[in-house]
Amino acid sequence: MTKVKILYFAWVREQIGLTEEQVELPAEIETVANLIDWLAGRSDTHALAFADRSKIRCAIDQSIVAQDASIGVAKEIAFFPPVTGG
Amino acid sequence: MTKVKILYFAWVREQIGLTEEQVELPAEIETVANLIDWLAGRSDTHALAFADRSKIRCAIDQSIVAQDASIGVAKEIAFFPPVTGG
Amino acid sequence: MKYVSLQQADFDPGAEQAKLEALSPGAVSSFTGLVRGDDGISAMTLEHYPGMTEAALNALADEALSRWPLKGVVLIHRIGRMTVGERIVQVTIASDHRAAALEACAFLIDRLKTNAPFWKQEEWSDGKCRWVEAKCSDDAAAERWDQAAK
Amino acid sequence: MKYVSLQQADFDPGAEQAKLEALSPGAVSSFTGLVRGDDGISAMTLEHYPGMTEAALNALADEALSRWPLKGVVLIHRIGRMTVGERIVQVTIASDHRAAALEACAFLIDRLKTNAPFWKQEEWSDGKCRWVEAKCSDDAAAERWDQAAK
Repeated sequence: MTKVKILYFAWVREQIGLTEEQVELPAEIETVANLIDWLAGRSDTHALAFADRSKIRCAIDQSIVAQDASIGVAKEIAFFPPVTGG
Repeated sequence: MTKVKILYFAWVREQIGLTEEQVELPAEIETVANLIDWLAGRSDTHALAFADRSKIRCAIDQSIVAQDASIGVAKEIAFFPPVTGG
Repeated sequence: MKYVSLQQADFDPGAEQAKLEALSPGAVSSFTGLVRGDDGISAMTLEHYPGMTEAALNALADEALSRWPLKGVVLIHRIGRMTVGERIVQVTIASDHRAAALEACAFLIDRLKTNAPFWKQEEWSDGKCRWVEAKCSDDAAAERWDQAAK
Repeated sequence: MKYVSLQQADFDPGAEQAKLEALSPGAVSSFTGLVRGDDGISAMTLEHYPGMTEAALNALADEALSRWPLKGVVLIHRIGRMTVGERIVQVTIASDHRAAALEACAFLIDRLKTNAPFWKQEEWSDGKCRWVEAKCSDDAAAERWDQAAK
């Protein structure tokens, strides 16, 4: 079990109803996709937020990664919609 | 014979030593190239200014034209180097 | 010279221009993005990822400085709530070269849309809110700089 | 909104920016060209073709307005003698569209170099003077807009 801080932004944050949560990751969770599956099972609002994964972006320790990326020794993992700055 | 105002700019003006001159064009002068030949014969400084015709640009009545352009009923013809604004 | 700022407060494009003119460049280019009142929008709120955003803005400014011969780069992005007509983002570039100044300015604006963790929420006068969706055209505009680098 | 000016006096880029921001656009882009002190140059004198220059500047501004969806175009070009560090030319564009603002600004700067009857003479502190020669790269930069129109 590894302790990881999960952050949520924009409508992902609103749907889940949390800005962040501390989780204990089971060892079998290797990729971002595994983590999304696991998080989606935590509550109905998590399930709703992660329903359409094509709209979910992820950053591990503040670097954007694809959903097949390995989590490794991440300390902070963030989920959010595609960015719209500028 | 047609009366035409000839204008000179930048180093063309400096070499000829005139900002403008009024000339009476002989009827056989049809194109800008003919006019350059004729002007080059007016003085040594005219000949010097028009020595390298690849460096001469022309505007007839304030529109840039090529050296094979017909003079037509032009009232104002200007000679100058390639432009360097901006 | 590099100046990157993430801030709630408004900024003054003329003051940034003056700073970069003081570097004695041949060219200063700039871009200012403002909140538009399209479809009756009354305000816009910009959320961001603290820490990552500052790093992303600095990385973009550094990339511009490494790709073009620039004398100065200013990159200011506001966060929080802004009403229609307010400024959101400012890019100002100083270079001795006209093309470098224009290209670096376009590069930063295109990449800001896709490479920095900002999310915009539009707000109407009746209190309705809507998250702005990312546009494919923004990805295309940002990607042309990848092509250009090859 | 179109503002075209050929003038001896200096101008204020910040004031032009403010005028265009007042049109409630989504984007304002700008470019300022300044006299550089390359090779020890101390000043620059801009000669022009009175009458034709004003017409050429207006035609360029009109072309930008017809090619892009713009809310405002400012085009200011100075004439006469300017010392190192002084402003020569200003283009400021307002549009609701980021790409239109950036492209129209680059278009006007590129075309100004090749389509308006200005001639620059550089001056050194020892009194030596030299007419600036036109560059092939300027023609290429201006011509890309002909290609883009096809």
